[in-house]
Amino acid sequence: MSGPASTDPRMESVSGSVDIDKEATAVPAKKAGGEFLYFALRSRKFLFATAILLVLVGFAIFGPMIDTTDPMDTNGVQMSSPTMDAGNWFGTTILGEDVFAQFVNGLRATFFVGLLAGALAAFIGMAIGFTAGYKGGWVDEVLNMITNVVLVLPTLAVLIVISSYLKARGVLFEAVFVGLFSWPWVARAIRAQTFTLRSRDFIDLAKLSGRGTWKIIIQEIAPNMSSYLFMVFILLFGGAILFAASLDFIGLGPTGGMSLGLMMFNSVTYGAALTLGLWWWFIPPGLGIMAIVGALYVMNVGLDEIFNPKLRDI
Amino acid sequence: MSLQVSDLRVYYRTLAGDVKALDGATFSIADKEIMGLAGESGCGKSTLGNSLIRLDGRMKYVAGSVTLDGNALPIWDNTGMNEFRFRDLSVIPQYAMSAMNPTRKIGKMTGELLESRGENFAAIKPELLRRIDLVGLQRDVLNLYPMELSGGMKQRMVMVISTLLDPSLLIADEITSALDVSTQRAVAETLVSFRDHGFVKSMIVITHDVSILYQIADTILIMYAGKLAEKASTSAIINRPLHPYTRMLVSSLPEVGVRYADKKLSGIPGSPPSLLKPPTGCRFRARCPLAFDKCAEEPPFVEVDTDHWVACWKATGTDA
Amino acid sequence: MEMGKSRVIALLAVASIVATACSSSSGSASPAASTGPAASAPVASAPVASTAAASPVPGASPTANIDTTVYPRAQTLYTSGKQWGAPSTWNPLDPNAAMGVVGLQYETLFLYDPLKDVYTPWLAQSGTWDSAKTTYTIKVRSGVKWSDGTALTADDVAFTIAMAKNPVVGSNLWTTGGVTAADATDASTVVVKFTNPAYQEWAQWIYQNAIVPKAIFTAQNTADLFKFTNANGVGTGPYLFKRSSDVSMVWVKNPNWWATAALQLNVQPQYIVDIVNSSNNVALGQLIQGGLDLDNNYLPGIAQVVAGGYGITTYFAGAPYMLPGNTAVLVPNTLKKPLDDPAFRKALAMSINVDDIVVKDYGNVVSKADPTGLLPIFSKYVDTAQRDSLGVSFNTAKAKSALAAAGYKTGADGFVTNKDGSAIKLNLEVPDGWSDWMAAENLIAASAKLSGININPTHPDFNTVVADRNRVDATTPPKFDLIINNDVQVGNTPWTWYDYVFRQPLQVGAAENRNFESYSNKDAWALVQKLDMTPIEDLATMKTLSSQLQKIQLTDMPIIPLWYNGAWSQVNNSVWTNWPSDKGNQVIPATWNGYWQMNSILMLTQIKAVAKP
Amino acid sequence: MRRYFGRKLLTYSITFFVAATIDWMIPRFMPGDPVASLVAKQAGLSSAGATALVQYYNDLFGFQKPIIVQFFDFWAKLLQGDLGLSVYGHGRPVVESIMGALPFTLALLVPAILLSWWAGNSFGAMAARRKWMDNAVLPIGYILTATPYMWLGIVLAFVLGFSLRIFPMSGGYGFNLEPTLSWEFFTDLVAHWIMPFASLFLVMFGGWAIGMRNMVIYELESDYSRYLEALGAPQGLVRKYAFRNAMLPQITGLALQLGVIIGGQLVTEIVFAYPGIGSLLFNAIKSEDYFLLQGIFLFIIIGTLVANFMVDVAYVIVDPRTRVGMRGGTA
Repeated sequence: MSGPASTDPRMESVSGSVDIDKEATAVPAKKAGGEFLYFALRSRKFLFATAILLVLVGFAIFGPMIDTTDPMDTNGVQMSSPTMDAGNWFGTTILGEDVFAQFVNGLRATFFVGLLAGALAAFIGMAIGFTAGYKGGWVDEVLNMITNVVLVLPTLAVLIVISSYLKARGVLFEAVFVGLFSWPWVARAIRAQTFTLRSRDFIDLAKLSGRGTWKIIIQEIAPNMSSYLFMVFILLFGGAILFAASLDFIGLGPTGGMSLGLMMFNSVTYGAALTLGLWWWFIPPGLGIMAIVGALYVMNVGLDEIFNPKLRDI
Repeated sequence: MSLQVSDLRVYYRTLAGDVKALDGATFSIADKEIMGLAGESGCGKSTLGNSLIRLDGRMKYVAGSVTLDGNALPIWDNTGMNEFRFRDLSVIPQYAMSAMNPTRKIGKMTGELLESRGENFAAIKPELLRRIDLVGLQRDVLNLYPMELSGGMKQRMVMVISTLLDPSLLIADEITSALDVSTQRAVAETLVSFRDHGFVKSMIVITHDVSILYQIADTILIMYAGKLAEKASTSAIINRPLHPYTRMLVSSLPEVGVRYADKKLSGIPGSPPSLLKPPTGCRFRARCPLAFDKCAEEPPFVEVDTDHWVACWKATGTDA
Repeated sequence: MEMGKSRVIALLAVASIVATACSSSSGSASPAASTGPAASAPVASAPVASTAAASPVPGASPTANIDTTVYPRAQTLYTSGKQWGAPSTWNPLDPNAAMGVVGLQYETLFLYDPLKDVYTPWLAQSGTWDSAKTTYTIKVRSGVKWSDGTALTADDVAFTIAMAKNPVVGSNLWTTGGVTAADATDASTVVVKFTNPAYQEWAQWIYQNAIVPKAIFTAQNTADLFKFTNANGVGTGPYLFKRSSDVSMVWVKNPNWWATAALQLNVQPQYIVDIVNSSNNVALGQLIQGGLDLDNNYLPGIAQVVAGGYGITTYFAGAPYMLPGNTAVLVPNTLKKPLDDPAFRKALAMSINVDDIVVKDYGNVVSKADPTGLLPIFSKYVDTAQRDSLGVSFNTAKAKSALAAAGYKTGADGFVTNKDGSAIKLNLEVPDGWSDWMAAENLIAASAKLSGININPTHPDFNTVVADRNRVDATTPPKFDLIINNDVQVGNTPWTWYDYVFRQPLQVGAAENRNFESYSNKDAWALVQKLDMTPIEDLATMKTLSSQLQKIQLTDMPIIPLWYNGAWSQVNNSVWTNWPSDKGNQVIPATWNGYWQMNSILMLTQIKAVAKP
Repeated sequence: MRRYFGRKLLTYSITFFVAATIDWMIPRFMPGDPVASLVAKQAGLSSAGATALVQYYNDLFGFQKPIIVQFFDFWAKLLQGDLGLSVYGHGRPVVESIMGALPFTLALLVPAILLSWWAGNSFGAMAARRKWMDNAVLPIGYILTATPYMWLGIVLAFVLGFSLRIFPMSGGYGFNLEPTLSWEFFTDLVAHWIMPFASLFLVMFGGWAIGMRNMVIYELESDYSRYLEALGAPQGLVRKYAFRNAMLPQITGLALQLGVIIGGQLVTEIVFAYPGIGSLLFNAIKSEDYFLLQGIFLFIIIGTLVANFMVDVAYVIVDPRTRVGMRGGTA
């Protein structure tokens, strides 16, 4: 098992949304941000996804404040189905743990992992992608090699080795780890994009003006694909969450701490939730992940349509 | 009279609303005429060019008529237009570099295209090869993939393909913009030679590079903010421009080759108005040094001299 | 339309499995297309829905049955719990031998009933000490045949005892055990000579160790003994090896089992299918849906299941549901401050609310341990008066005062500090994923906190726990502060328990499995050895010695007994009934190694098939 | 061409070396000592018995040899296809365990990948063509592709297995059967195979469908499509080109997704206790059988590399541009 890749092959293809044809939409010269907002507020997909995410983020932030029970606390009634009474909205596990408390705390961890891992992967992917694409030559060769190696490296094996040096694996560790293994496809894609930009005359101009590689990358190339980069991050975010969930489910999740993946793992492998019919234990975490990741993907399409006039549906 | 366009209005639908990119164009092109179509980015020249051949997804036909050699073109009807395309009017697109399917050999693709139009490829092939020679390409380009050709070669290939069925009208959209100066020349001359060989009857050459039009255009049509500003013979436009915008455009003409994309119009302060909600009256008013109260009314596009049309109160006289 | 295509591929795929599965399956699986029975079975419900409809008549000769490819549900017993990972060896001398190798296939001289403390002659007709108690004479039962048809002789027994000399076997019979000779004096008599016999361990040996056929094992009696996996071996027991795969193993009834004639014992199941453990979920699913008759895993929430009307029962109808199987103890590292101080250890013992663990963590499927730590079966060795006076129980107040009295002052954070004022923070380690213990350690920490003892519950990987637990050498203290351990199983003698607690000298390295707390007490160890050297009939001496050892244990508190882990066992009554229970047949319903010969084998003769064929 | 594959092979061999070395470290760089853990799991051993067992295992696994020697032994054995002995299997050859599990894994994985890829692409292409289908495929696709593999499995097992009892909830085939070439065994296999296959298939299907749909839309927007339309080419031709080109990134996608797919395979097998590599891995992790883990990972590594290579080859076959690149044409 290796890092997650984009579910959206477009992100691999060079077409992307770099070429916005100005002629087509002679929108009055607004600021990019303003324009973004302008269309964002008119994209049903984007708004829908954002709404869902906001709700879940709300749960993750305020949930633990509302329900302060320790998700591992076994003091509750065992295997009680959901009721209206406070602290039992989602029922309890086989050990009497509060499923709601586990869910909201799990959401936190899940978002945390997604964000951190996504950001880390995006960063590495960009660094490598830009350098490879811009420098080309042997630098490109080497970086390409590294990318391919990481792409097929058995992530689990590495995880087991690394975790063996740690007394316990935390959520932070998981996030960093997932991030470290999710970037290869990004690097590839960005390399390709950079390739196409590298030859444009405004880059030559920048070169002539004697600016340094990184200055050019940051000031000229990156802005030209800012929208694309943002979408890449969104996809990484979702991918990381799914990846982390799988790790949890194989039993390599954080030791201690709670996550949606762990909830599923516990409910099935330890709690026998299926055969005891404790659906309220394993349904919420899966739905949660599905909602988050689904929303992220839909948001990605929305953004695509926002950034790329060719796709704006009327 | 090869092409007649009257009061053509084509808007862009965007989430923001309709962009009135082409807001009432009336002009005509004679047989053998090569008409240059010039203006700043976003003035609607490409919209005009495209609308004649194919309205893409976000273009909306609003009003006006187009007749080519006497037949009215149903430009609002994508499928209805098909029978005219390629045979009667054709295009060399802005994106000629990427106009050919990257995963098909050029010959195969051309063949499939022709067959799909009910032409007999075998019958046409000799002529195809002759024209390939003419534009100075190797005959075996037909066995190559587009990526194996240089930019200039691709462009010439596209020119050959587009004109293969001897269309009456050819629309060449910004075909020189991506090229270096010397190639621009070559391409321009090729266009003329196409007309002289009778591959095409008449031509619309869309560019923001007026200088290139010197060499090839018989007449020049200047557009501004979705409206026609002035149309006249090339010499007239250069030597006796009437519209203040044309004057500035011409006066600020740089030496051949440099493109407006690179440098702002030095002479003209300000930028074109939004075509979402264009101002009433003359759309150039805001930037016009000669603007006066009359300009609050929209100036008509009238023939002030033989084959010299202009839309400006100053030129037509306030009493008109 | 893609479904059509998928079906094709599905079939291809499946076909490939069949091919490999067949080729890989060991044992006497015959490719002969089976006749009738299961053809009618609904696909979906296998193995749930029984194919009993047309099953071979009972007593049909095994040769007839060997060819079946479907085990008739009504005649098949499905078990699970012993086997972690695919069965890998059927060598009865290997402690990792597959489920039932010792008990179902190979047998011991005696059976031992831990519930009644009775030895039953099995392969032995009798076993007697001479008056001097230095010579033990075994009369081998006549009429016992190996499954290859040859007779069991005294030679086999003598040879098996002699094999204990092989270091690989890992027995101390010929060293501290005191055996000096073991000879077959005639076809049915073996005379074993001793000097300073360890009676207790010998008594253990005669029911724990399987007799193996000399003819086959002579060649194997080398340093590579364990490399001999002995699949489809030759035994005397009621079952024969049929086949094994990565996920299950099948025993088929031995029609010529000696006990049928000799003792009128008849094992009921024609087949025993033992399923390799996977997740609790799968196990419980199979049990509830009737795919599993006897499960020997710890299944959380089993109390609710028993109440849930699934037809699942346990040994006791109510709490504690299970017979006690071993004692879970809190092991302090007595080489570290402050755990080197008996007073502190006592206070620690007082600070732990075990009842809380029993109820909240285990839902009453376990019970609180006796302060002596001895399993209920050894209750006769408990000096109750002494226990009640010396033994401690959960009492926060007493714990606090005890700490104060011992000179442990409470620091600013409310936790007691070392006498030198340094902070106390004890790491309690249990293996990650052992959920019931992880819950337990949290409860322990919580209740110790009330008494001002700072315990930090952690759960690293199992390997780390073992690494922290084991001594590198006799002097350097091991890394851990506190661990939970439950290594001592049900057996015939309290000696095992005291050997576990007081073992001297301290073992080191990977082989360490006694006295994890590193508690050194010469007197105690002397008593333990004395107990080992006490004949099992001499109950009085055994009691006195135990009492003395209990005194030391209760005063010095080298380890802290917590609760009795159950001999986990839950059964489904839909196919087989008359399972062991406190009301009925009182044997431990367990399939683990070592339990079959503790009378569990009798369970197979007692259960009744529901569907009369 | 040779240069291209030469480079690929180089990458793969480097990867293999790195991965295999990391893999080799697993059992040896664990905290503590696998043998100790193994003995620790043997409750009720006499102390003499424990000592003997330790001795035996140490000889068996060769932990006493110097580390570097162990490393070379590892490679020597590996090249002979020997993946060592399973600690938890008490010296059972790892290869044996893997070979027992492999057919089950392949029987799930191969059909699931191929069918979902095929079905996903066809549906995605259709969706890009018809609005009403798009409205159906898009949301379904996104829901499916956002679903964690194990969760879909859990839900299927709960509904179809536990509640409705249509399919068996776990295992590869009924324990009441012996693997023989008989009809009932065969049908039983299928019954056990359906649900895990379905959960793999569905999730992947969603991904491919979405991907294809988006790709086709992009291709239909692309310059060459616009040019064809400007020259009045019928929709048939335009689509033909668009689909063909849209397929290419889907092939690369296959390679990039492989890691995720394998992950999905593992968790799915765990949910259904399907006796494939995944369950084997899970048990190996639970029981800290690092030699088995090592073997399984080596297997996954090799599998991934082979699959990647096959994708490379496939890509060269379908995308002329790569061939041109190899011909050294002006790119």
